Amino acid sequence: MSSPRVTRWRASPSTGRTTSSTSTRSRCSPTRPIPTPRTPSSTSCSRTRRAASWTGPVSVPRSAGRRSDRSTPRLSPLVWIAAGVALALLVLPLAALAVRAPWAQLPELLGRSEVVSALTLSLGTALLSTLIALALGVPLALVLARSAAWPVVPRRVLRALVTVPLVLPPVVGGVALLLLLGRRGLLGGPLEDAWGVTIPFTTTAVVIAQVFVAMPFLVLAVEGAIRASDRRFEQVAATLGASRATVFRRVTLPLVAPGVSAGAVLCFTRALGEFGATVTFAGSFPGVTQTLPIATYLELQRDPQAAIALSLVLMVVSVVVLVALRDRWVPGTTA
Amino acid sequence: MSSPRVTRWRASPSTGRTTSSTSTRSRCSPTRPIPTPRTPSSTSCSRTRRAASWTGPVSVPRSAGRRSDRSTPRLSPLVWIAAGVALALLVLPLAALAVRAPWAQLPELLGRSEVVSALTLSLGTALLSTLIALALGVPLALVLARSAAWPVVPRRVLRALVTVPLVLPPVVGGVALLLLLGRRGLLGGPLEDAWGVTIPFTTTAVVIAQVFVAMPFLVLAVEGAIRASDRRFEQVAATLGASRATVFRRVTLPLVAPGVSAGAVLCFTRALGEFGATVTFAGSFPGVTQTLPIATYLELQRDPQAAIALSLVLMVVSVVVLVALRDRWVPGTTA
Amino acid sequence: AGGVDTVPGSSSAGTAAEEELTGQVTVFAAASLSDVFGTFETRFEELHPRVDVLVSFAGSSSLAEQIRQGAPADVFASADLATMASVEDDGAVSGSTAFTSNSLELVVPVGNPAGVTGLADLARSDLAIALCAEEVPCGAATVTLLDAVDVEAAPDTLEQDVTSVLTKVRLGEADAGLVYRTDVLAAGDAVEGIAVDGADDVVNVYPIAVLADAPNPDAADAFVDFVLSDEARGILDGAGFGAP
Amino acid sequence: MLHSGARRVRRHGHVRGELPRCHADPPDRDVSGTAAGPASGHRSVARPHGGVRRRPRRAARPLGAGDDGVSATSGERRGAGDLDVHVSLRRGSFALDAAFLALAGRTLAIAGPNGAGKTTVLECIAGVTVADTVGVRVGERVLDDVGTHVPPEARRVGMVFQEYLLFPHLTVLDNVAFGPRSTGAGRLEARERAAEWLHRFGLSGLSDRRPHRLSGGQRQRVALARALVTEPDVLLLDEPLAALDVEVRDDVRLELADHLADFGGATIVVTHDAADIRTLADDLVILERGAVTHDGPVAAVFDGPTTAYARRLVGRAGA
Amino acid sequence: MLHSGARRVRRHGHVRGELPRCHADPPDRDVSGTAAGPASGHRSVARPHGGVRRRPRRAARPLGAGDDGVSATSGERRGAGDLDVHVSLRRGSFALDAAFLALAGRTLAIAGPNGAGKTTVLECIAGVTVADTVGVRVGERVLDDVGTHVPPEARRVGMVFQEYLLFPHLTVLDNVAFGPRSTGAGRLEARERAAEWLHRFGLSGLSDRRPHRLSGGQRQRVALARALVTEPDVLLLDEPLAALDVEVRDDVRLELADHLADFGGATIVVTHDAADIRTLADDLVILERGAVTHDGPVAAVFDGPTTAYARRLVGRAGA
Ligand SMILES: Nc1ncnc2c1ncn2[C@@H]1O[C@H](COP(=O)(O)OP(=O)(O)OP(=O)(O)O)[C@@H](O)[C@H]1O
Ligand SMILES: Nc1ncnc2c1ncn2[C@@H]1O[C@H](COP(=O)(O)OP(=O)(O)OP(=O)(O)O)[C@@H](O)[C@H]1O
Ligand code: MOO
Ligand SMILES: [Mg+2]
Ligand SMILES: [Mg+2]
Repeated sequence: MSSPRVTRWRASPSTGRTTSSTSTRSRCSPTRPIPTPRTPSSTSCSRTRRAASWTGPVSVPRSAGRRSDRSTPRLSPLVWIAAGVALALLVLPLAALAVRAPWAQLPELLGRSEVVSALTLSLGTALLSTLIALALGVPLALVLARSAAWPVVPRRVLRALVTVPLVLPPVVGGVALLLLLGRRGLLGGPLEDAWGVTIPFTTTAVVIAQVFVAMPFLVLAVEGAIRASDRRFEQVAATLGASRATVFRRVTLPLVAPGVSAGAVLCFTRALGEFGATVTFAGSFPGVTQTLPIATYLELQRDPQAAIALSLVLMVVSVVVLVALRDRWVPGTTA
Repeated sequence: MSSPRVTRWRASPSTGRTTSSTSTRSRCSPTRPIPTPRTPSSTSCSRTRRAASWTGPVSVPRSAGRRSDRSTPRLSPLVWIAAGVALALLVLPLAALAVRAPWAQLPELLGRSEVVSALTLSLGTALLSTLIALALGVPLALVLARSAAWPVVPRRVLRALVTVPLVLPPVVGGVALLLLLGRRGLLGGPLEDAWGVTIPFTTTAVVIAQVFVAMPFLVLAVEGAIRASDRRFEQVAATLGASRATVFRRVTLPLVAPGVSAGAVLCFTRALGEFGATVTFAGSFPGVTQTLPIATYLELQRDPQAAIALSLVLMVVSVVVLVALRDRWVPGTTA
Repeated sequence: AGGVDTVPGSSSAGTAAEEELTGQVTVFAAASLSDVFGTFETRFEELHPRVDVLVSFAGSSSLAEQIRQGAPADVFASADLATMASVEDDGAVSGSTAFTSNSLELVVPVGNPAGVTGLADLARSDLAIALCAEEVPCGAATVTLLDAVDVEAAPDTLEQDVTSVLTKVRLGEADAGLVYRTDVLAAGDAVEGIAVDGADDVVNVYPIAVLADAPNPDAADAFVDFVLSDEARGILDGAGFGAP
Repeated sequence: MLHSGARRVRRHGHVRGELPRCHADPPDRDVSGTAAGPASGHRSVARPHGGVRRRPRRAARPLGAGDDGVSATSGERRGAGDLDVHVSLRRGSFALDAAFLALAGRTLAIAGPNGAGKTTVLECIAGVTVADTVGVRVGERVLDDVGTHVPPEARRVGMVFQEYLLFPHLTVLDNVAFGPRSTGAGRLEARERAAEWLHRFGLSGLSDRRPHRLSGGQRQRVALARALVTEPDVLLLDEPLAALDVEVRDDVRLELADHLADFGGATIVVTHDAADIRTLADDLVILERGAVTHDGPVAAVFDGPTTAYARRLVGRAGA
Repeated sequence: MLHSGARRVRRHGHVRGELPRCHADPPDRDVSGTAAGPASGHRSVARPHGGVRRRPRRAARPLGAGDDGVSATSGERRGAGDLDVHVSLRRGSFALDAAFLALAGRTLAIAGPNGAGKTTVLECIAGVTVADTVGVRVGERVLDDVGTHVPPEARRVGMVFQEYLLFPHLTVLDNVAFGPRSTGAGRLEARERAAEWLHRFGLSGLSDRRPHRLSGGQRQRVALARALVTEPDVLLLDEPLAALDVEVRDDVRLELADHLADFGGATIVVTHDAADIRTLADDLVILERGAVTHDGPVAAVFDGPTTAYARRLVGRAGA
């Protein structure tokens, strides 16, 4: 029923050619006279004529669908330049390291049982620490992000306190952990007296040290993401009958997934590279507390080339883990 | 003109008392008979009557305005518990440190010129590093966040590469910087040959080391925030005639301000606490390259108590800086 | 600082008792000892198959702090007397034994590009000089040595440990540095060592001790005995360590 | 719309009409405060429409904490689902002070100028805006009072927000299934119920889309479906049809009217559209600058509008 | 709306009306392709309305890259501001293929069912959706063609988005001042111009608010003001009045019509409301399932609607 109308209009250029200014119909019709036929001006109202004057968009190619969906990235050249410099600063040193690294030594190194056990320990503890940091840190981030209703001073001080472990030289952080959880520590003493539990120099201590050092990264990243997110979706979820836990799990978290993902990556990598606090609080017992960074540090005293090779192993492993895990953590937001 | 109508309805309970089921008017009117006058049921349609049955909400107290504006925080107890544990884990070790610290020694320590110069150097370089990281890292984050159109492999590898400096043991990071920018480094060699410029052992080297180590934190945090933000606002800005730079400055950045702020805090604190890469790449010379973490580490070997006091100084200074700066960076988002 | 027993083999450990040694010995050793103590561990476990030696390497002061905080260690081997003394002051150790020593040597990059010949070159301001910081053991030794030969050094950096100094020299960033002889030996061809006069007069002594709260005192005693034995002496000599 | 709109309503008038609706359920409520039959069941049978998709709604969901289940003595149920609201708060220079009653089984329209406080009132009822000076009750159940605040998730008050607020990370189907899932339904059942509502609103083909890939009108219908599928005790619709095209608008309006006829709880519809009011609502509250300036049956307002706004609304400004 | 709506339009008809508008500017365009006067100036004088706030729009802004400034030989300006659109793209199962012409100085309404592609077309014209198969021209200026894509900020095409998309971090005043600021105005001048538009839409009191503290209708008016203040060459309005209350809607519609009468460029209004079409538009395109099913002067559609949708739109469904 619609085609006749379209056809009628398609045929209308001829009626549009009238020069009479009194014709209301042609006045209000979008068709107008064509002065010079070959000029690609827009004065023709005929769809066919117009389509001919456009070189391209006549039919709908199947492949165009996907391309048309997204809009241009449109980043200014300045942004690209700055990003390039930043990337060079981060990547070139690694390239230099890779150029000078004793690649031939790698197979031998990777065959050593201490290296393998250190690598396993590092990956295991870093993953565990990240999971713990997620379980504890995301709620903390939530509380901090939603602290807008609190008085100003406690709110700011609380936020600043969370960042303090970032500032401490890691070795001092390790000392602080010893002072708290060591056998003579504020909590560690009573803990040992009551249950005979000692924490330092165990794999548990490695995890605690890593959580202490790495969790603030996660908390701050997630807090930033939560503060930037729209709270109204949570209200909607509540009106739909979702409990607080459901709202958190199915609305809050997915909405800040990119932030949580970024925070988890920060946390994981920081835990993987952690050295000072671990060696101070947990010691460096092969297989128990000697993580790969500690092994690297010790190797640096003995055989710097081997140490560089070990760092490369750490690098490659972390890149592989990140590339493999990342897009799985955030199914929707990364394409 | 509206008051008569209201008054009319206010007076309506009496007309509503009819029990005739055939009265269309009362059928459709929200007024209904009141069975037992003192029962606080909702059957009365009279505003005055209803107001009386409610204990509270009769008048509008001036002070209620501010309170009514916000909705309940509504965090589940589980969240509070987890957040509490997280906070305890982060803050208690610091408390233990503070308890055991030789507070009496502090004034003497703060009087020492090396300490003062180390503190000044630390703050200055960390701030400078943060500014540089902002200038370079935010564009990099933007490029990474907008890389959705790229092929999958380079995109993921690029992202992972940015995180690698986080994984490297800082000392190895320092070695990598030496291999690149040292006198015999890939770039440093030509640099010295051409212009006689050497970077190691200078304050510049301190800043470079800090940027190298701390910028990835900023990049990842900001990238997460940008990916979580709504791109349509940028499109609107463009239709309003804003250039790319303007869109970036006045729309993109403010919208991800919480993320940028979180990233800057991460970056600043990480730079402030940086030790391994700095000492390896820049060395440690009082007043030039010896930052407070390095001074603390050295003091730890001689006088652990004094070292703890120095860490406390670092902590307090960073808390003060953060509390003072933070809300200024992000004027709108933190109340 | 506490009294140091310089007589080797003073511990009383009967051969009969050694047969029954079991369990785990936890040894805290200075990071600069990691090479030799690695060998010690292997050898000791060969001698006492039912004993498991665990060695934790870290900076001496870090280990000392761990011990002060009640770390469940049996043996502590420090890189200098002062650190051991701080542990003794705390009551965690009653009496230690010096088991070896180390002395300083000039180190220069391969080919000695700056033409360094002796300690006097450390005063040249046109050179990049890396030294240990005064706060750490090797730095204390450096200060003593330079005072002894009356050289006013012009360092560009004061490093937190020997390894850092060595790294800078190895990569050619520093034209010269002062490190332990053992480190020069361990670095092999990567650097060149230049022996200096008077270095042997300024030695850094390494003490070892069984901790007062040692969970496995018998095995700990046996390990210390091993460290003080002639076999261990040979291993230490091979790594460049000097007599106690 | 316009003269055409008038036609449409008249057409609807033939089909379901306003007057029949007002007269249609005489036996309950009005006989006396104590002699009404089982409220919703009785009433919905009496309604002329909704026969096709009617469901035993109330039987599945007990009404309130105080009176669960349909008691044998039907007199007990009087006013059980009525919504009694008193909102009185300040937001900067804007002061809101409104009280009204929305009867169970009936639809109350709220109209009024922009910024009059309509959305604010709904948000208070839904519990997402909190103030000490808000009183909300459903039957005997106090949702808000001084010192009392039932959180939104425990209110069984459904709301369609003016800006839709579809969850951007969920598909259309999962958006609609969110409510049932949250209130205990299994994944399969929730999806089934969601699919049914999507079908009713002509959205079946869009189930797997994310909201950002929908048109404005499609979004609004999803928001409507999402609120309706939860089968709440009270239904709040904030301009639920504003983005719909003329055809769909009529269809959705009918669908909605049909559903509301079945619905035993109180419904509030905020709208600027007189056609919506006539088709959907029984009663009308006009809110102006935070105050109720009109409250009564729809017919009364259309018969004799008293304020300038009301006259504008019913179209007598020029008359 | 409804019968009331019809009254309202008739009232408007008295004031500015559709017919007078169509007849009102005979001298330009139609005389011949080469003999029109300086397009906008001439036309706006001829329009019955907008005398109060008229501004020398075109003089301040040269039209296109090809023909800047008002040339002495007025014949050069023929069709200079006309918007020529050909959109043809695919989004999953949805295929859009539409072409039409929006004349400078006139307002084209686009109506059509939900999901017909109205918003998509506008986004293509604004340049925020990109496809190789989109062609857009304003006069001689090619904005989109194969291999050509002028970025949105260089198009001078203003758009009111269906979801408003007010900048959440800026106050109402700064939201509206954003455009002028971005196109070179000083802070003071930009704010002044913004304040003027806020005043026109009755929003003066809200200047310092952030958008989240506005009601839905207030937001929509701010979005409208934000787009209008930039004085673009082409104006795209996506359901710009949907959230407005009856009173404000009439006022804003008048204000808008007033402005559009002055406006020398092409305007496209997407709306579901026949009253909007009659009051604001000269021409009407009906888009259904991605295709243009009707294109012509408004009066023609109302005289003889051809598709089911068009009949529904003009209210003859029941007739
Ligand atoms: N957070 C806030 N702070 C201060 N004032 C607010 C806030 N939110 C809303 N307001 C004001 O409260 C008044 C009521 O807003 P509300 O959204 O309830 O209006 P409404 O009746 O729904 O209007 P509309 O028809 O435009 O949707 C408005 O004048 C608005 O500007
Ligand atoms: N990103 C996308 N991917 C796939 N389909 C899309 C996408 N965005 C929109 N669509 C579909 O394209 C069609 C046109 O959408 P558009 O928003 O242009 O409709 P509209 O005419 O503006 O409708 P409304 O009146 O509801 O606003 C719709 O069917 C919609 O579902
Ligand atoms: O214990 Mo150290 O590593 O020689 O300072
Ligand atoms: Mg509203
Ligand atoms: Mg649309």
